[in-house]
Amino acid sequence: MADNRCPICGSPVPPDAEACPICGSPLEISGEPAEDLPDWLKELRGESATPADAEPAEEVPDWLAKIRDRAKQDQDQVPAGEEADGTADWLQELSGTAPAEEPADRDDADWLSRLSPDDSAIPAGGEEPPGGEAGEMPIARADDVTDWLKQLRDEDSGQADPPVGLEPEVTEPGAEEVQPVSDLTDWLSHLDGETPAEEPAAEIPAEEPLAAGETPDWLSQFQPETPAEEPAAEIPAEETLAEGETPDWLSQFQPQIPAEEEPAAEIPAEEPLAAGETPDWLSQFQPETPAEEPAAEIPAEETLAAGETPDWLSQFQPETPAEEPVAEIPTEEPLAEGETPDWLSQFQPQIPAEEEPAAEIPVEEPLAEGETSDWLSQFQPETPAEEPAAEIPTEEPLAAGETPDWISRLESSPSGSEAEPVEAMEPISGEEVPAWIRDADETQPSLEAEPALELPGEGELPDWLSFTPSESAGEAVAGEEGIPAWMDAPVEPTEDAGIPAGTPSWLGEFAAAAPPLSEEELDEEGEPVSAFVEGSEAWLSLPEAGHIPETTGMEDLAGETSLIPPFLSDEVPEWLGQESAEGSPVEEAESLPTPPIEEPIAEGEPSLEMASLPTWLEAMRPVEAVAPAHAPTVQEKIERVGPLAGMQGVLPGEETAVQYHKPPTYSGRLRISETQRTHADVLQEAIQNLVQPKPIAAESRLVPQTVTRLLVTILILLVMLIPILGGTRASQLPAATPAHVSSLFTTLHSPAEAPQRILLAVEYEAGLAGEMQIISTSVLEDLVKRNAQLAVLSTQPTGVALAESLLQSAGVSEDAVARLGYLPGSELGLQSLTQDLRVALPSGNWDHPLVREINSLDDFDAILVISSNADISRGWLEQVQPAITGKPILMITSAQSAPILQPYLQSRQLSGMIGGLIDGAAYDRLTGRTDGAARRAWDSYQFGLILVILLIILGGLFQSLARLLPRRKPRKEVKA
Amino acid sequence: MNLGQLFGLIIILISAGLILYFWLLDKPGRFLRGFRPMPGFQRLRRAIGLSVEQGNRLHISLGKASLVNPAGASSLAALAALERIARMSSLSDRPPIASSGDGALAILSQDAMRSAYRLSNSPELHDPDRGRLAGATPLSFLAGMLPLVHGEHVSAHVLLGNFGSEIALLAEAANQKEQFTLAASDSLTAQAVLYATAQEPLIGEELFAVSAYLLAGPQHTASLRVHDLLRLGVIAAILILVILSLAGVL
Amino acid sequence: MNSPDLIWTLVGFFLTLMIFSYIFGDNPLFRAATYLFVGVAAGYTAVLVLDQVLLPKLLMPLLQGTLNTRLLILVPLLLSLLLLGKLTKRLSNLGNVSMAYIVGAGAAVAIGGAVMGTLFTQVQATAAPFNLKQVAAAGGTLGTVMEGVLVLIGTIATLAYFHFSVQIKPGQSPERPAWLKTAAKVGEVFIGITLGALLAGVFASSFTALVERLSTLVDTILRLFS
Amino acid sequence: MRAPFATAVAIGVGLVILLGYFMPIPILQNARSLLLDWAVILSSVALLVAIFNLFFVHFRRLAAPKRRDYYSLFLIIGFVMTLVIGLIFGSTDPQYQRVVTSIQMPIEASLMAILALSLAYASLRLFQRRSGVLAVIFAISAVVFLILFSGLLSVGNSLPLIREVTAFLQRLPVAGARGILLGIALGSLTTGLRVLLAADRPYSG
Repeated sequence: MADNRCPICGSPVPPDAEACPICGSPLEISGEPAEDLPDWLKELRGESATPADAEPAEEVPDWLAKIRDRAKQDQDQVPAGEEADGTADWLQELSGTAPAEEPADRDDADWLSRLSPDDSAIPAGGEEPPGGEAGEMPIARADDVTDWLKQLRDEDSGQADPPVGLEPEVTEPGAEEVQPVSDLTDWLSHLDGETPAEEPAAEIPAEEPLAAGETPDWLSQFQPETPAEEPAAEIPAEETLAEGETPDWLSQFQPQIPAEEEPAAEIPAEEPLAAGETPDWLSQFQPETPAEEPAAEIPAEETLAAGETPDWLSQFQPETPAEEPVAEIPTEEPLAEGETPDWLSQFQPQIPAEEEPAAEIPVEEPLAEGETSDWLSQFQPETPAEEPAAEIPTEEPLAAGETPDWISRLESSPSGSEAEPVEAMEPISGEEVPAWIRDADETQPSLEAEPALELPGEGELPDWLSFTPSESAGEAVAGEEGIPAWMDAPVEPTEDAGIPAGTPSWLGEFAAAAPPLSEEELDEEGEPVSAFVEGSEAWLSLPEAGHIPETTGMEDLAGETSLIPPFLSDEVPEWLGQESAEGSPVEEAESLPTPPIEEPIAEGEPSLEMASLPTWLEAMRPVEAVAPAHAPTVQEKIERVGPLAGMQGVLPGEETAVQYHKPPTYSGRLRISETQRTHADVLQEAIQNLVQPKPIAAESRLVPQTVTRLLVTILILLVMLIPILGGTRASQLPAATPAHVSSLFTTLHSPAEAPQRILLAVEYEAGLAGEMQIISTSVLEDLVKRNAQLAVLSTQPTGVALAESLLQSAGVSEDAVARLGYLPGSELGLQSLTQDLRVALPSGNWDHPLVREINSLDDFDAILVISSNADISRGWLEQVQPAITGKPILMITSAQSAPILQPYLQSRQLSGMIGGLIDGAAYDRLTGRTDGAARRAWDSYQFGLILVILLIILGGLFQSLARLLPRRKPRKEVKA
Repeated sequence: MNLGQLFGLIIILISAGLILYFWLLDKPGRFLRGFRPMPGFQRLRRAIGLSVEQGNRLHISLGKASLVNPAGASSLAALAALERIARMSSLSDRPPIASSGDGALAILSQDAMRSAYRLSNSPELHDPDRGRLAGATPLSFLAGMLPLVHGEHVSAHVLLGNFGSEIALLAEAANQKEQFTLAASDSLTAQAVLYATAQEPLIGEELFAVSAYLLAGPQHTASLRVHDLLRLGVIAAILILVILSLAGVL
Repeated sequence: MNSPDLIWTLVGFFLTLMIFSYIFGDNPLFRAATYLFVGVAAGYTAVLVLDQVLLPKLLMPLLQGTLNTRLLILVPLLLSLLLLGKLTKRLSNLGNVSMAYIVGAGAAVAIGGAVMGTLFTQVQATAAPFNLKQVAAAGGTLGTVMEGVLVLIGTIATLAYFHFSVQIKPGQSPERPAWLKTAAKVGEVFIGITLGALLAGVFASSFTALVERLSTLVDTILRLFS
Repeated sequence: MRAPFATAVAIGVGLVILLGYFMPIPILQNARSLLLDWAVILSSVALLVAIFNLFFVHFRRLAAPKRRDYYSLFLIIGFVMTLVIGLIFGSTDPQYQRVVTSIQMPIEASLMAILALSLAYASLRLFQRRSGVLAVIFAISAVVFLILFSGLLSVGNSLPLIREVTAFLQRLPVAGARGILLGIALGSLTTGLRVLLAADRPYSG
């Protein structure tokens, strides 16, 4: 992947782009796109895995997965964009999310699993189908996913739909393509503070999961170190995580919250701020942002809340003495006890003293973005000096939104004017991915090959730790210049070098830290997922921490984590959250102490509302109200921000000091306009009935299933074997002959014009050959008796062979039957049968005297179809019957398709029928057979059916009784 | 051309036009339009998510209907759903398996999954062996699917398409293993047995709504809406015919 | 009976037992039998396709057909060759055209079948009982008409049951029009009746198969020991 | 968009066949039957391809270094033997057809027999999974029709009333079946149209 540049303009190009996003010049893809990105990470993995069975194919996913994940979710979003069903859908999802519907051990996996559908759907808000379509285009229609330019051109090719220019697409394709970035961000964010901040604005909808996906990543970095994981690998992944994860953040908190009263007090203030403050810190930007900006901003701010929580969290870690987590774990989490020693021991060898900080590094990095943005947003008024820094997070989106303008100028697609701002993000995203990685490669070729090896944790780590604020500042500058660097082709290696060099080092840290883990899990494939799952869990739990001080305090913290995450992550509006709160006994069953549930939700609410609103507004906004206007404002700022800017905050500099000074108090109240509120209400009402969880009664296990099953089986077998063994003739055959049976008989044997030349179609499968032979043998015998001439064909592969055994059992003589063979194409074959008999049956024995002068279906006197399959029978009646004039079609069919053929009996399309054993028995009786095949089978058949009737009735009674009885344990309610 | 053919052609042209309109030109009205909630899909999405999280497989069975016969429509509908589901679960460590009882269908299932992977930026993960012909005859098709229940880490079965009554064996086996089953078939017999055995049976034409309910794309939503309009049309036609017959006009 | 018959009978006998072992859950015997079955079925189908479809429809015309037929047959021949590309991962894209052909044809067949095969016939059949003249001519009674009414209601209600679209209006939960809702309720009843009847049919069929199997087993045993 | 040529082929073939259905123009009719004939050939080839693919899959499974599936051996043996013998003797050879009557038939019939047992057990637990009008009607109807199929009523069938009732009951499912069939036909129509409108291109790989 080292050289993923446009040959023409030399600008970086998304790994799997087919044309240069900048100059639009086509490139041929070099190597497998996806391969490129991961392969250096692959090394890391390979490092963490025992080289022995590192299966790239399997490991790559584990981090690439996130990228794919996003891609997938985008595609989800797109259709989700389709009007209400989209909405309904994600809400349905939410409804799934809100209540705790999973058994305790499952629940995290459960809500996680919901994540993907959810965020896929969240954008659904109210985008029009065209929006959806346009969004779909790059994915579903265009040749290349990331190549949005080509996609624009494609629109002429008819695939595209006119309204591409419409507002919805504006968000859509943008969202689509930004994804890769966001995924990169997942772990990149450890280096680059902005990225998460800019994502949200960029792709409003998808940012939520992104945040989810992101933080976990670094949290999960800790996980692998705890050997406790490996055994868990076999157990359903998330279970391990549920426990394995909690101690992690707990250990980060418990210690320092008592320790640092101040920050603790501070944090909560910050959290709601993100949500609550939005309007007025937005208002600070009003001058430079266009009218509709708020819509775009709110989510942006929102994610700050989300994305940044971990950051300020990470704040503590430096402050907490290195030992604390370790010290805490045993007391906190039983499960952790086992691991703590190993956990430590994992480190001791490699990083004598630094292991704690080492662990933090990824954590500290993201801090920057959350920090600056946040406290700035608070202090804007007092400290104008910070202004520039303040803009960083908020401008980013604009930057993103804006860049397209110049790109689009190059491309200048007709309808695209509004579309560009966001669509253009793809190129950005596209570039970003390869761009900085390439930088890494250039600056340190070693990286691409074997980062973890080249820069072993020990070697790298110290520098990292030794960062002084000044250094980190320097890095930040580098980062800021970094942006233009990768935006316009040439890249300053030295500057960006810091990042990639850094990343692998700490990644390698953990990689190195966890040899056993990967070995076992990777080949079991359990690991990748687990890292993912536990990560998100971790992240979700983190924001909770934010509320701690505001709510009761330490002890709540534990419980909240187990409860809130889904809601936060899924942005369940408060009214939903309430429900879920009640509906979540299972989650309470989680190992942790359970707190008052409403608290957290109340907390969660503002931010939640926030996020659901913008999508709404998106839908409601007039089309022209899209963002090109605010592009310029960003243009000048863009220089300042870059992947590195986040480094600024990495180490607690004076800013952090400032920030921790006074805990301002913010109202958690959401400031939204009346229209917004009404929209929310509409939405709420609209989906109310979609959010009802559908409990499924746990199947009562009074007796183990297998036993019941066996009993039933043996009972049936006994009942049916007795008559067979005893040869009894206890029950009497049906007294009366059904009309359709007698009409079949008369049609075949009416003395007047008994059909002589009969086309016999043997259409049954071997499975029902038993039944069909039993009920059709008698009929054939009768035909043989009066020397009818048979021409046999079958559209069933096995039919030809089965016909033989049937003819044998009926004693049909060789010269009385002509074999026309196999008719391919089932119903189609039947059609061709009506057109040209001989062409349709090329392999038929047409020289046989019986069929020599037969050229069309009309030359037969009657058609007798022996079929077990209703579709084939219908084929004969719908395709063939109309084509033959006045010749009867008769059917011998299995009981299971008899009911379906009733209508054709009524409409006289079918002249007569024997349906199932009962009719067969009737025919036997009609033809005076006292001991035909049907008669022999009759007893056990009847006994068996009677037994089934009893079973159904008993089962019904038993169940209705069970329902009437009050359910003893609520846990019996298993929810899917 | 006789009257029937004329009517047929008109119906087809109208439906085609409607689909195109809803697909490409329709703007959302003042009211949100949606589809009635079907809990089955909610649970399906969750089952997919779970299988991804747990690294379990998803088994999608496309039925046994040959494409070139009237029942083939069910196979086409199943294919559309397959691509969508494969996309939704493409990042699972154990990607989904598609089984079919017809040759062309098996090949198409491979294609559908390939495009699903392509769309999720991971073409290298596509393994054509995951789109299999389970068996060449109806019952061998079933026999070929049964091992999926008892091995291969399958956690959910999505049975879409044309089946025979034998499919109940699979659904019942999945129940024993407490694996999720969502089943929809165009065959009445299969619907009957699946209603008795599958966890989430879809009835009748709900099979053709699956792709739209899984948000496979605006064209699917569009065609489902047209489907609804046509249904109203058919009801109207029946009533008119009845009235005309009663009036003795026909 | 002669020895080949005996052998085949025994084969059938043991295969039956192996399948019946599924009563006790999945087990090696059952698996072996099913795998064998899948293989045999596939092999037989392959032979049948080669022997009765491709040979007469593809090869014979090519070898012995007139120039015209030979030229015509080249198209499916080419498409078939492309289709073979699907056997390899690299060439599989070649086959896309052939698959497109099949899909296109299938779609057309489905449409044609649906419109001409089902829509028209079923709609007409529903209205038929109300054509009093014909009913009378066919010896129908008032009962026939009453039944027609019932079927009419059932058909319409069943159709209504499936209606998917709903409108979501502010202040209301998404709902279908009232008449559709009531119709859907009625439709549920008719659907229940139909599916129940079909289930009963399946029971009848499969129990007949069970009886046949059991009696075959018994017969074989008796034959062996007598 | 992907596979433009394939899409063109699909639409073209589809339209010709469709028009052949509805337009009594001889050329169209002939073209239609020709195209359909080719379609049958092609789907047969596709079946062959899929069958060989199936064979290779199991061959690989058998050869797989880890988690090798020994049952695949049975499949391979069954397949190869049936294929070879069939190619030698031809599909119509009576001895060869013993393969079907003596191997496939017993197995398939046994599977159906097992189905009977599974269904019986499932019906015992029917109400554990289902509730509501549909489920109740379903169960009742199943019982009623089982009674019909079991011939219990036919004892009194000599009474005209019972005969009437029985006949009526047997025609009752028609209503629901017709509704479902109509709905499925509509679904097939829209699904087919999606393909002909290139809105759905399963072949695009």
